[in-house]
Amino acid sequence: MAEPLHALTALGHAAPKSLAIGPVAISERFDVALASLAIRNGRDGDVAAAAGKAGLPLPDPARFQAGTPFSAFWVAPGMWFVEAAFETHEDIEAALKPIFAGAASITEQTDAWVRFDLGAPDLQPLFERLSNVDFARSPDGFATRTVIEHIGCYLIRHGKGAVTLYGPRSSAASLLHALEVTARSLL
Amino acid sequence: MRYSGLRVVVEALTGHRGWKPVWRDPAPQSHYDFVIVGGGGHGLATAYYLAKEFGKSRIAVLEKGYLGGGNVGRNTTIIRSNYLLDGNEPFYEFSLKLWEGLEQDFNYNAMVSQRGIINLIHTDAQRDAFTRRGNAMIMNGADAELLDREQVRAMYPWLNFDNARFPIKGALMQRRGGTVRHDAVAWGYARGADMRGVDLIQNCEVTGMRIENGRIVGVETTRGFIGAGKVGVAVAGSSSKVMAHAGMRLPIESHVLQAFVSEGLKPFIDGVMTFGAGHFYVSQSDKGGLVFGGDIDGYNSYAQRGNLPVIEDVAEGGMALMPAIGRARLLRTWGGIMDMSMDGSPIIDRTPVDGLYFNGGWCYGGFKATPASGWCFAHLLARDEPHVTARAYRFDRFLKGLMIDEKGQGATPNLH
Amino acid sequence: MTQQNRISGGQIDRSRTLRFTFDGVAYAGHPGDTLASALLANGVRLMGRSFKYHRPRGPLSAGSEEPNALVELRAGARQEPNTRATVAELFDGLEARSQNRWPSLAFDALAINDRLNTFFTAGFYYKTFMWPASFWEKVYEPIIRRAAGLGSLSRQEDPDSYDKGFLHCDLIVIGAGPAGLMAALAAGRAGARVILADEDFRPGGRLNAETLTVGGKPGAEWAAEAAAELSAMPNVRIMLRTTVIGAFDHGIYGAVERVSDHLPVPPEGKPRQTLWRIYARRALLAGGATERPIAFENNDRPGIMLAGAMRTYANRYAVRVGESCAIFTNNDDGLRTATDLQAKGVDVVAVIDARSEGALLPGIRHLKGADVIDADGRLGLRSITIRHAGGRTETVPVTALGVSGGWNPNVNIASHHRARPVWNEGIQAFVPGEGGPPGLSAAGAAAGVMSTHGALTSGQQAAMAALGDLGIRASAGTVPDAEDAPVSITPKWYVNSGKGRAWIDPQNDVTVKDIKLAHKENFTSVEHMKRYTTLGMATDQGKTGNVLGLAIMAGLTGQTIPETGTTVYRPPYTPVAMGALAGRSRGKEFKPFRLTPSHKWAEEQGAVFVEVGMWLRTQWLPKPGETHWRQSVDREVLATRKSVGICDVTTLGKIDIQGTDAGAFLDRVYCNTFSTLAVGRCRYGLMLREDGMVFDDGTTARMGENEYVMTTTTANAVTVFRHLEYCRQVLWPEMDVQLISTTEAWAQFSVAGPNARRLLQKVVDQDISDAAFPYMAAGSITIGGLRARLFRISFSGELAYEIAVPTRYGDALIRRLVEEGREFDAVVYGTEALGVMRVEKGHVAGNELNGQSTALNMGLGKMVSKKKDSIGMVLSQREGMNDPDGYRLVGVKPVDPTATLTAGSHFLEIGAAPVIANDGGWLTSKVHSPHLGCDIALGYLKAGDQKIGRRMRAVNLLAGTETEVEIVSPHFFDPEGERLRG
Amino acid sequence: MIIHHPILGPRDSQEFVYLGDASLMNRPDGLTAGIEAFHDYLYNRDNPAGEHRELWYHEQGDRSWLVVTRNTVTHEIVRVELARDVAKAAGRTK
Repeated sequence: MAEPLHALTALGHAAPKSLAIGPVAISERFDVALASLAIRNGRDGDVAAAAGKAGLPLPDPARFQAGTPFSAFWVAPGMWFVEAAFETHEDIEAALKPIFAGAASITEQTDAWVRFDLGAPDLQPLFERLSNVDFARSPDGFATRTVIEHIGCYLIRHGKGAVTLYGPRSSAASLLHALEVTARSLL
Repeated sequence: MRYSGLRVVVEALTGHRGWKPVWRDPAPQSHYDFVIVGGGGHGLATAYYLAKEFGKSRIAVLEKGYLGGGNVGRNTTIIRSNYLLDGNEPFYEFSLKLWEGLEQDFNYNAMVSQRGIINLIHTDAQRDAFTRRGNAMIMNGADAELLDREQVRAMYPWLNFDNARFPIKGALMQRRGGTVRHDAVAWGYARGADMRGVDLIQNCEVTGMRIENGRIVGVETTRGFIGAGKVGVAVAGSSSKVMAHAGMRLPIESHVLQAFVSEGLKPFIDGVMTFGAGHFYVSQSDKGGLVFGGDIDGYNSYAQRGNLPVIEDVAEGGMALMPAIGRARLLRTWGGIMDMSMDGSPIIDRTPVDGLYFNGGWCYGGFKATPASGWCFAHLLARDEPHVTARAYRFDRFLKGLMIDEKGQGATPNLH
Repeated sequence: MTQQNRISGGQIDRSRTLRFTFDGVAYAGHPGDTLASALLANGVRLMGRSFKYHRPRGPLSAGSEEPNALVELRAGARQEPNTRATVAELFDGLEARSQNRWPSLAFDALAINDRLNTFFTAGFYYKTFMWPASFWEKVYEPIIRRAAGLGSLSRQEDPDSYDKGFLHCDLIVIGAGPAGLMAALAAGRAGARVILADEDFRPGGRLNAETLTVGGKPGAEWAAEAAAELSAMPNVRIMLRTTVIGAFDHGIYGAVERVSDHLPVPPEGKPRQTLWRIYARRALLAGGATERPIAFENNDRPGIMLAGAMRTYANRYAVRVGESCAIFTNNDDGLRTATDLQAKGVDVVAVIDARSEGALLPGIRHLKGADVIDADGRLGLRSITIRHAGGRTETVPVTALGVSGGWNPNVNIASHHRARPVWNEGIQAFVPGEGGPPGLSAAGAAAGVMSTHGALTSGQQAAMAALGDLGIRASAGTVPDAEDAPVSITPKWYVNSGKGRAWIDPQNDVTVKDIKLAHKENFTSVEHMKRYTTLGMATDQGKTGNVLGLAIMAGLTGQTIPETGTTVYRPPYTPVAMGALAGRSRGKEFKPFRLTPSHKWAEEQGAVFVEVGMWLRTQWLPKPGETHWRQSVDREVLATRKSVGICDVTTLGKIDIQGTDAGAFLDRVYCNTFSTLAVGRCRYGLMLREDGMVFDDGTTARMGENEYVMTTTTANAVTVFRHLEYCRQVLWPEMDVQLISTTEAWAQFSVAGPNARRLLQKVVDQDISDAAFPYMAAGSITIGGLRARLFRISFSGELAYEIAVPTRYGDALIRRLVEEGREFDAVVYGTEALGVMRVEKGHVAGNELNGQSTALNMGLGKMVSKKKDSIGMVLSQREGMNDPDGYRLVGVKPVDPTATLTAGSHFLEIGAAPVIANDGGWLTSKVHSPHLGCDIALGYLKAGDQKIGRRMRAVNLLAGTETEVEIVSPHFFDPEGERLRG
Repeated sequence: MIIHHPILGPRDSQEFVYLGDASLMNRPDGLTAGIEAFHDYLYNRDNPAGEHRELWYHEQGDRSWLVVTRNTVTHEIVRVELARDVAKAAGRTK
């Protein structure tokens, strides 16, 4: 059997990138596996039951819910993105499919996205320059799709100082550039 | 009264006492041979040519507001005949030829200025498409040239050649393209029509159509019933509203198109330019304002005003193409109602109602078409047969699968 | 130069001196000054020239309504045309130049136009310059264009950056004058989320310009304290230097914050300006009012300005406009200027009061029922001529004249939804009317409430009412004491005094005469008047002049002013820098980049990249010694056909389609059938629009019973996905189908050529022999245990596969393929070679999928199944789309193999003239085929299927070239497809 | 404009893609309806000046297709529904 292939981050490095601009810390996350989970028609009950058994949260619309080993956030009616540790769940699709046994459509999404975790005492000044989300009035655990400098992203607000962004992997560099430039303009 | 440089001098030296009204304000008569609904560019041109070229009389133009108050008074003033498809190019070339003799024809200086239009090329596929188009233009008797990057740079060295997200690779140029002082077009046609006895009736909105056994006999208006032998409707964005009086549904949606003008600036852009990697086109008026526009807002609207996203999108295109305009200021935005058709091309045709004729679906190409639209509509009204250059502009082309779709977008009006 | 016109008091910081130049002359001013106030302090009244007549001009106002004092600010790439000196904050080292004059501001050659003014009346150009026809472009227009315009652009890239942002609030208060401050206080104290925006750099509005007291203290002091209390509230955001430019739908307001315009250059990393999109649940317009002049002969002399502005310069900026001044007014507010100036020790020579009734000002020469009928002093006011009540005229030497014709509420933003303002007889002005932006109300002078106390009260009440709508209770605080004088005004629009010119729109040089001419020529509708005379079309959009113009027209037509009506108010409220509207989307950041998984590797190889939508794709990879792109592309093609080539095809759209109805769903969206496709197999699919035109194409693989993977073209990935969502949600809502894009989740490479299998076999863990993995097979495999996907599909006509791994492994996979491919001399090829091979094979792509073509045009008519319903099936049967002599896809070869072809050339029969009647179609795509050793092309040719073997001409009239060609089958290469099945 | 998404609340219309008249939902069955019916369905519009039911797609959101009832003269939005629900209620099935 051939040698395993080595992985590269969305920014094109062997290791994820972290940087701090004034109070804003931006760190690329490379260790999270992601899959979409969509309920098959009429299988809501089965999916809820299976999820409950597996300890997999299925949060309400526009919400993120943490759990172990699975966390999840809502992306569309009847559809969630499920997170798990990459180390243990690299093939997250294979891990989820047996749980739902045909009641849900499962698709690997891990590498469709670049993930940045942002930290600062208050991220409001940053996000009011990046996105039309009403960040100040959003509750913790708020998860939404939003546009940042023409780039469609998922924004999860863990707290006023902690945000997870998922952006299209191919635009990782452009997205980071937008975050950096804006963070610098606040110095 | 005939206008001329001499007349201006004589009037100047005699205290401008001799100037006469450019048009009368007649009260509507009870019956006309021809009633044109819509006192915009197309309606006024139709009346003018009906009287002048087709020798007709007893003509009225009914305008719900003021003459030239529609899209002819709120556009980006561009004229060109750089179309691709057989159904369009001969018509628009006919229009451009009419523009070229218009001012002498109606004795009014509309400032027809053929300073050239270039459509920028940013990809090889665009070059292929523009080559196809340029050849079609020449075969139709129009002029076209393909410019390379350096030829474009020689014309406009301050375009973004060195730091562009989408590089400029050349351009399709039509030297005979240019701009016209839009209001003057309406006024020139109105004055010319009035001089030939056409009644121009303002503040007269059509509120209904009287149709008896399949034939139109007149229109109900806010100024009473007006009988008519033939009724021609040329109301652009209001097409669906007016034709609904005749029980017709049209292959048309009304959308808002915004346009913009900057503060007056010393000469910056000589001709007309369109950006090929975003929604932005621009020219500079004789007063010095940069006149520019972009895409329609994209939703059905009769509001004659638009929203921020399109304003920003247009500015982004402008800055991407011309980074030197960052400190030029946007002075005014406005919006007009576009009669967006299902294939992006117009309709000049009879209707199922005898004596009722329709002219519309101009999308946002209506201004450049004004002379030919008026001529061809007058031809149809006067002779009951389409003008040779407008034969394809039929209602039934959608049923027959003969769409004239320049952009290849299909039945999605907001994408044309 | 000394600041000889600087007087006592004011809100300027005398402890610091700022140096600046105007037209190269050095002056000094203080923080708190505007360019205009500092120039006036230095005795400079002449600041600009008018547009048409090049008349010498000084400032008319002290605010953003300024039509005259426009300058070019800053130098080099930061040169900024048409900046209003009246709002340009002074900073140390400021450079400004006057504009629209040559050779100098004091002596301007084009002032000759003023001498010839009798010829240059409104619209004269519509009546002349017509003969000979060719002279317009050649002679007249170039002269006009050179003369036109005001300031000039540097023609260099704007070096400053601009930003955008988004804000949310319960209430936005537009204007921080007494009404706005009081409203913000009420709302802020009630805990509402408030934004208070003002275009000025100092809160307070008119309070900064008046000597009035509020709550017993100077108005400016009260304003400062109110602002301080507000800034201490976490729920209130005060935005100074911020102009609300427009009211858009559903409570969205645009605002431009001038972050750095008061500084020499923006601080590192900071934008020059920020465009804010403000989402406001309610809005309050407290934008105050703008004074209007009274028109009289030569009322545009430098030194003549609005009385309120003169008061502003004295009270706020500690500047007297001239040593001796006079006031011309038709209302009490004008009198306030006289008393304030006198209190400041300025010599007030006379107050000319158009009203005959009313009390006289003590200690001032107050002339009742008098008019100013003329003014003298070309470069600066020297004297005015007064016509006394009795008719006697008197010439009085003065260097400054303040004129007040009353105040117009700033109704612009309340009218941005095309609402028409309504006439208020009491204040002789328009106030906001019905039909304005929902959720927006007005208070203070903007609503026609002209007294300070009225403004404070109405501001508080309006805020409480707005919050009431939102269920937020605000308690009525005490309204501080302030003057509450009623408005006393007698309408006066212009002074009729014979032949001279009286200016209404000073920048565009529109005079009373022009209005009269427009009336004479029946341009009497207010819109016709505007367009014919250009009234209100200057950079100030007629903020001071429009009402005069339509009042005068009303007088001529005998209509009332409200009957005459106004023109439409449009955004922006004041002009906005294009840069601010564009924000960061400029240059390379115009649109985001999308990079392929092999981008890093390709960069290392010195690949040439090409923009494909937002993607950057490898176009070709030059090898050392290759000097022309054709060498690289030919090599890539030949090596692939000879052995094996690798290409990154990740950009093709990938859509995961699952659900028990997935197969049936595909049957509806593709014109051919997919439900019958076996698991582990893939098939080429053709997707139509409902109008029967070809929408998109690609291969779709069945990965499991209820699982398909669709591929789309790169260009249509997004629109196809949108279309599929439409079909599943809107058209067939009961279908069990789930969709998710996986375009970026998988790095996908094409491996093509006779040795493709041998190369891949070295890489993958499974047996992929033809028996185990035949043509059109698809499935999951592994690479060193890593999950991967393999599709045996070919775009090139070669034995070919597409192999996919999770994107993070894409870089490693291409390196692996290159490494393992050495023994086969494998090449990596780019989009050019890809294009060559697909044309050689006769596959349609972007240039053929032009949205104007049917399956029949492409020779794929048989793919449209009539046995099932699918999008576009029915309308594809319309007669016009089934013309037997319509366009058909053909191959094209030059008869002379050395001849070149050009895509976009048109087909003509031999000997046929190049006219549209003879047009046979066109060449859609052209490539050079190293395999065939000549240019080849695809084309759409009328009745092309009947013309195979025929000789025609491919004509490119743009280049004046033509090539004799042979019409051949589009399948130049291995038409039987033996190689790809091999 | 602001569209009040039935699930997500107020969202800037810039996040949406506009399609057109909601009557596009009433697609005829291709096996029974002919060219005439499809022609009227695809090409002809009421295009009213006033209330208009129209389809918007939340592309930069949850990918829901919505039926928005909006006044084309004032732009006032009076109702927003999930297109899928409307389609089901209208009896559209597989």
